[in-house]
Amino acid sequence: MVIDPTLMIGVPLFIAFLIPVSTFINRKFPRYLAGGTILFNLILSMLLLDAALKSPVVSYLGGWKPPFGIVLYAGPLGAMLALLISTVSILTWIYLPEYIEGGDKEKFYMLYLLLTAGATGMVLTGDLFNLFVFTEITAIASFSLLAYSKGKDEKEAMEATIKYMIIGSLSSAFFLIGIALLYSVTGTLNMADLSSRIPHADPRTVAISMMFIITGLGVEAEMFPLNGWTPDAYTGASHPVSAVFAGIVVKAGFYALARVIFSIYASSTGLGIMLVFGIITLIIGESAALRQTDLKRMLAYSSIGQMGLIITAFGMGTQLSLVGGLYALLNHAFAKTLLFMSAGAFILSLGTRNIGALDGMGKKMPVNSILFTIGAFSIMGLPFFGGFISKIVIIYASMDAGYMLIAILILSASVIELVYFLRVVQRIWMREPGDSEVKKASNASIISMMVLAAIVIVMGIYPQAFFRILGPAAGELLKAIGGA
Amino acid sequence: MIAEILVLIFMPVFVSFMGLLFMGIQRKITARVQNRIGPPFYQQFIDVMKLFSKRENIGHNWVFDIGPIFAIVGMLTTMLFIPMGGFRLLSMDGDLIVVMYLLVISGLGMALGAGASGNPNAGIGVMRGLTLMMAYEMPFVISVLAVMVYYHTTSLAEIVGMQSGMWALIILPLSALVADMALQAQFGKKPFDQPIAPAEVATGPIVEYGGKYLGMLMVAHSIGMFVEAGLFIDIFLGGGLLFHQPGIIWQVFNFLFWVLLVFALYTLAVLVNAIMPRYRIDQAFVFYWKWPTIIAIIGLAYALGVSVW
Amino acid sequence: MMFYFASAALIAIGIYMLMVKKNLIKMILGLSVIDSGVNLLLISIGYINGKTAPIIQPGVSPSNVVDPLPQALVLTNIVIGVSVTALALSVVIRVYKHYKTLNSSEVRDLKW
Amino acid sequence: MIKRLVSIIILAVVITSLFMVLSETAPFGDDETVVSHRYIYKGVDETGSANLVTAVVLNYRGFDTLGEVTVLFVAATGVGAALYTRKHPVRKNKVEASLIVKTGSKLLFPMMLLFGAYIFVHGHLTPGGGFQGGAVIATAFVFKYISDTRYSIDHVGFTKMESASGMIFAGLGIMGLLLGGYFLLNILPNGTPGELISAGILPIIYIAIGIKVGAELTGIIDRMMGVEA
Amino acid sequence: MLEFLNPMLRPEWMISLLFIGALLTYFAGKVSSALRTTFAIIFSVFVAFLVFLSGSRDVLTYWRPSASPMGFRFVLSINALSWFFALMISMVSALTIVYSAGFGKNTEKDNAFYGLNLLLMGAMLGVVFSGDMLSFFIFWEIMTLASYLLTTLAGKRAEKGALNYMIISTAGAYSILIGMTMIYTRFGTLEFSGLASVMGGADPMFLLITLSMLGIGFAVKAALAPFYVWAPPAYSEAPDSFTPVFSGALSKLGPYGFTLFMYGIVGLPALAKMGTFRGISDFGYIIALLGSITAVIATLYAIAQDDIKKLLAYSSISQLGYVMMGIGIGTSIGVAGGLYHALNHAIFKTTLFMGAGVLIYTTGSRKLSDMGGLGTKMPITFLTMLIAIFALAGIPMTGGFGSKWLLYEAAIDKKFVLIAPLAFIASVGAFLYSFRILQSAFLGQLPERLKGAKDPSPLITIPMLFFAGLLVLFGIAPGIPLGIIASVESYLGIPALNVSTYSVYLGANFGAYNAFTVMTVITLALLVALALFFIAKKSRKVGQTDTYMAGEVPEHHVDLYLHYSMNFYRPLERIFAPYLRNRLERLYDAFGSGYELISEGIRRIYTGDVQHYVYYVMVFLAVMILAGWWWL
Repeated sequence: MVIDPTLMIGVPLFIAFLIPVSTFINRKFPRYLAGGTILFNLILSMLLLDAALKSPVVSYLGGWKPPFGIVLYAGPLGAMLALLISTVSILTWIYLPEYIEGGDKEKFYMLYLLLTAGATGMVLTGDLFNLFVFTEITAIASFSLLAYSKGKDEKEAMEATIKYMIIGSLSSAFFLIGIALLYSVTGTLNMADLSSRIPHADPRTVAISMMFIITGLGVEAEMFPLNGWTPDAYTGASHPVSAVFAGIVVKAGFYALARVIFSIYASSTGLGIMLVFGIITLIIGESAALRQTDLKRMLAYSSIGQMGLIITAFGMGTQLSLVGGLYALLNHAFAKTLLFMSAGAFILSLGTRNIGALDGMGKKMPVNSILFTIGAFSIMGLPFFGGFISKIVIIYASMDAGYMLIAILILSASVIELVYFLRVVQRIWMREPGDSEVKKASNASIISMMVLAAIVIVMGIYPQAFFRILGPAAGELLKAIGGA
Repeated sequence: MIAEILVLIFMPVFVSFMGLLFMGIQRKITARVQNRIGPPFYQQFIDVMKLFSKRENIGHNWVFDIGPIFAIVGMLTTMLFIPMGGFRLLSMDGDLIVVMYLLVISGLGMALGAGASGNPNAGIGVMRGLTLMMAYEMPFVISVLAVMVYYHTTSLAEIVGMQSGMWALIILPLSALVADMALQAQFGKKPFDQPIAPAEVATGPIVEYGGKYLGMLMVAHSIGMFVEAGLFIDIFLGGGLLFHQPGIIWQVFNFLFWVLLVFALYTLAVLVNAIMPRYRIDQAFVFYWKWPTIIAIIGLAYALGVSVW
Repeated sequence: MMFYFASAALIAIGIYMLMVKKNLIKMILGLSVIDSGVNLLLISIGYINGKTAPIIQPGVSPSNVVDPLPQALVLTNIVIGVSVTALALSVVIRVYKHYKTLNSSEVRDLKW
Repeated sequence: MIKRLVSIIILAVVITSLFMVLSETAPFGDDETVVSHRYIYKGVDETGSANLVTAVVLNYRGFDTLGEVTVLFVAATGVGAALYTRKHPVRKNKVEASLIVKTGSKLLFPMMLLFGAYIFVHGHLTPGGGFQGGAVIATAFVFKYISDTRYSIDHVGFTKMESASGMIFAGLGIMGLLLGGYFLLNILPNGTPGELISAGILPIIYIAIGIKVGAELTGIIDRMMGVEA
Repeated sequence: MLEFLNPMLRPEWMISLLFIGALLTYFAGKVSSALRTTFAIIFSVFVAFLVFLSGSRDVLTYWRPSASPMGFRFVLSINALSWFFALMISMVSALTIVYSAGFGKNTEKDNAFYGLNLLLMGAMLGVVFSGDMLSFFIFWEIMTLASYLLTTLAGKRAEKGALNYMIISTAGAYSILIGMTMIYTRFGTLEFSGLASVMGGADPMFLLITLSMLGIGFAVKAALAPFYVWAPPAYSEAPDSFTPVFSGALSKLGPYGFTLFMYGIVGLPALAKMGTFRGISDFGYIIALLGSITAVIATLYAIAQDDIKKLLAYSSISQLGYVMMGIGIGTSIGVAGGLYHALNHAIFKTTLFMGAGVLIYTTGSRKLSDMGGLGTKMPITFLTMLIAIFALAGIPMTGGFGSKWLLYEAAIDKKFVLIAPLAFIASVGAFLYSFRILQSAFLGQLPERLKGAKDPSPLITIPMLFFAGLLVLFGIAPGIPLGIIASVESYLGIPALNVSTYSVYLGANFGAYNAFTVMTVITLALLVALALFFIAKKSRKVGQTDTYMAGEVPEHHVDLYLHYSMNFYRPLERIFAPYLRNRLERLYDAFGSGYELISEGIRRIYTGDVQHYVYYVMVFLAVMILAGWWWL
């Protein structure tokens, strides 16, 4: 069967439409359908990555050559991110059943499948308006998943959803204005075609449209002033949903932003904005996390901080910084998902999100605590874990590009990060546990967490495997900007 | 070579003999100052003989026995490394810093023994002794440093050699003054005899010692007197080298002059001891770390400024 | 020219509603106003003076037909607008059920 | 008060910049761009559908519309998930519709359904298409809701229709891939433009979309009606 | 005859052996505790033996990772300097593992303990053997992580100490990273050998910045003046059997870093270009000054401590101050003194902490005032700690004196009139607080509950005796260690010290110190004293409570007030109290809580009201558009 990126989106949509009917046949059917499709996606993305490493796989929708039809462009970067998305999605799928209570499960699985499909679409598409449509699919799917929580924490979920929706749809409106401006000046919607026409277009319109699009996509990529919704969304969502948020939605949103700035506008002002606001996001994210008492909110701020780090790394615009940024992106996706999952397991058995209740969990839930510690150590950037390699590469890149102040800020931010993570880890391992009995996490969730932990450790010990993919991936992004 | 070894063997005997003699004379002088007759000058010999011939000596444990042994070992070794008058004994193999650290051994021995005796008075005495040691080391080190910096050498023999023309006392008077103040505490004379204050801590560390232990400590103390005074003389008073002609006779004369200087220094300290009351230990500490240190620093600065090269 | 002005005004009104009005439903209405403004903007970009709708009937020649692409985009955007507003309103129903108020400054349990 | 002033100032900045950029660079109604040039001149014979917008919506940029349908589908499911209540929502509409409305709805309901069907069947010929047709059908059902207080749609049937039409659209796409090598390729012959059976799979897709949109919008309205605040 | 070991003498062999050993020990622990302990001992002693055998032959191994973005290769090298430090580290950690095996309590934590110990040993060897800066930094981070995890094993009491340690040492490690990247971006190469030739040419300002950045990282590890805040709580709260390695071996990597970068890579001439003061580089002088100031401050703190581990912690900070003083003074005597003192400190500090561990194990409490009179009951521990304290105080009978003597010679030769007195006062202070341990723990009255105290199992006493023996050996023949140090100095490009087995000849106008004559004189004097002792009658042993109490007879065993060790140096404390009010700790805490306030403010940005978020978005857009408008 030919390896075609469109399959990765077409088949999940087809199955998604099938799911509502399937519940009438058998209660359990939606779960296995969704799981099966994501597995299919995973395998396909692996094949796609191999193919993409040799030469980018392009498929024209409806048979029309660009710029007339929509084109799906699976370069090394796109394929790698598709693989990342399907891996995180399949692992969260395994982790899922224990944490969604009430409601009709088939709707959850449908939304979950569509979220994955939407994110994969965002990552693979080569057409600007198509990118907008897929951003919308992912956004609305994440709205509904966020609103899905039932039971006692429905109140927070609903509040988080309404906030996220208002900011999200405002940002999509700006994104569309940007596209309209671009269309009015260049006349096409295909990304490659756009990047060739923009230099001849009127610079002022291009600049204004870039500002609109950056605002639109910046909300999705958690840049500083635009990430008001993030802490509430992560705290309000149920545990697997916040894991998927950190792992997939934000990553795809950021990729869209990077793709727009790097391959369409190829503008140094865009990079400058990313650099400046990346650093601000990093500092604000880490500092805000320092004073949190709610575990998930702390992880939310930490993910804002980490996204800030990734944005800064991309903002520097050299090949080395991009490789560092991508490595940080991979590491953050896996480690943060692991952290949210293990935090979910803690909160489920403890019943409260308060960090104070975590005392002495090392003895009561040893496996889960070990996994949480691995995730925390990797985010902090301690040796033997992925974060360490990405930190070194980013610091080398920033010093190479002459941004010494940025390097110092990144390092001080990671020291702050070390403080609040170690406070929690030490509370887990070094304190005496209370006497209340604790429900053990189910085997399925432990397996998925272990796989994530294994990936993170492999990223720390054997980084060459990942560098082999990241090198060409960073090269692909830089092609348009003519970077180093 | 044989002469050297003979000198090495007899020197300790001679020094301890003279030490006991001087202590006896000093007791006579203090008595006279306090308008009383005082014991005969050979009293010390009688005491030592009595102590060594005691039939039964009280001891606690093996650490208690090590105390006096270490005291004597420390004093003997230190003595051999100090050039005495003409005789340069072993000072070629160990310089001033070695001597200052060897001095510590006897103090350590006494402290160990006192500690092992289990008597709280001894413990307090040791604490006072050590605090006092830290007190007087500060000015003493700075003044000695001035000399070392001035002559740019740390070897005692060379310092003595370089002073043949002019005594360091004349070149660096301030440092000599401070060193003499420190000497007062090294001898353990009032106003700095807190460690063995009879009234407060019942003669401090040596409260449990009797019989042969006390005898050995007295011998060690007498050698110690010679060592500390000798050190001062070698550094500041040209090592007692009055006559520079070669020949054994002149060497003997020099040595006698050196012994005379020791006696003079010791008398000075005893005279001060006779009239001064005793400081509290923290007063002593503050005393040593205030004025003597400042004077020593001025002396050091002077030495630095005027140093030969 | 007048249409650009109209779409800019619509977007301005929408954003103004969002920034000033406290009530959540009014905010969602503001969002749909912005959406319609954007749609108008898209259409007016595609409009060519003096040309008719892009339906090729026997009487209409391809030369005087308006650019169909923005209209396709608008079609998609309208549906997105509808679905987002529908979902937002249903969430607002649930928010009202819990908070008994729709004032955005009261609906802030998750803060700091 | 300051808040209003500040927001007006911000707005002024944003909108005037937007307006000045637009009026400067894109003079109203200049001639068409390269891409749309091809749609206009070669659109009809390439896709076979007279309505160029439908050609663009379904054929050239069919993928967008597939995404589009998914968005609506997700929204319907989302509303269902958000407003989910254990027991089936029973309607407590107190206001009794007047006689005119009742009889009017009995008469007009089938007409509106027919009109909706007409719109999405002729999607590729006359203006309008799947989405507009579906909306008309939804209004028909709303009309029914208003008139008859106890009426509620048959959920199982609607979900089946929805899924069936969705699967047709996606299925066509996949078949296009299997047979012609490109996703959503127009496998059937274009036929003569203007005819009812023309423009290959476009009418089929539009019919599927029409049914799907009609069912979903009605579903959303039904769930919203069912829930009391 | 050990040729079959030759292939194993390569650095990567030793480090990987230890890392694998760590894993094996951890999992073996799950099976049986005996297996785990034997594994730990075998691995550590074997590698220590390998390190000993490897000698200072220059061995270099290269390894280029396949697809690394920065295109460099990892280098591991054994040279004279790294061999000297590796010897020290492996000896201390191997014997400490043997020592901790002696305690034999088997809890889940022990598996982690032994595993992490081996990992730490491997990481330390890695740091010392690394030939290029990146592997240096990676091993440095692994070492920090392993030591942090080991500190956390001590349970709740170590929580604050471990957190502070991790934060400050990671900050230090990051400043090293910045220093290294500056060098990498300027010179393009990471390998020490390549850098050594190029670094000399760099302009002084660049050198100053890089060296100070690296210096901060090393100063943190060496607990130099402003950065020692983490050391006392970390050393004292860490598990008892880990502290010997923590302060004995781990702290030596600070001085290693300084020596490597100041003399190994930058080299004396380049250092001199940065301005000289009386013949040595300014940079070196500042470090020497800092070292001596740290020595004095830490000594004054140590005198006032009642908790034995805190006292020893402060004492190791002051001794490290000495080492840094030596290394700071760039002359051949100074560096030799510094390195020799590092070796001595590694040995006697490890013995002291081991002894402290035994004391805590037997008496069950860390307070010096709770112990007493154990000298007779635990002779071996008493003897080894006595010798270690002799070395600490620098008494000529042990090796400790040699290094102190060299330091003074160096200071006086260069006429540093500020450093020499400070050093001397610190050494006298050292004697004071070390005697405090002897007095309160071993001498004085034996409390009732400690009647049963006796010497611990041989597994514990053998390492202590080995170290004590080593100290006495160095006392007699300082030539052995100084010989190695001379070869290190010639490797570093500093004029080497000419050393004979028993004495060091420093040059014309220097003093001399012939250890052989000193020792012979001491033994002769000992014979004379013993003879004098045995002439008189034998002494009758009497119980300790039977003491002169000014006539008052003590009732039945009232040991509360008889054992004088509570507030041992009360007068001194009263004098120094106003100056020692932990100003530095309060400064760090103030900085910490200050930042907490800022982050409290930042947290408030997320007010929770949707309208505010819309505002933020609109303001961002407006600012961007204005920027966009002007920019183009």
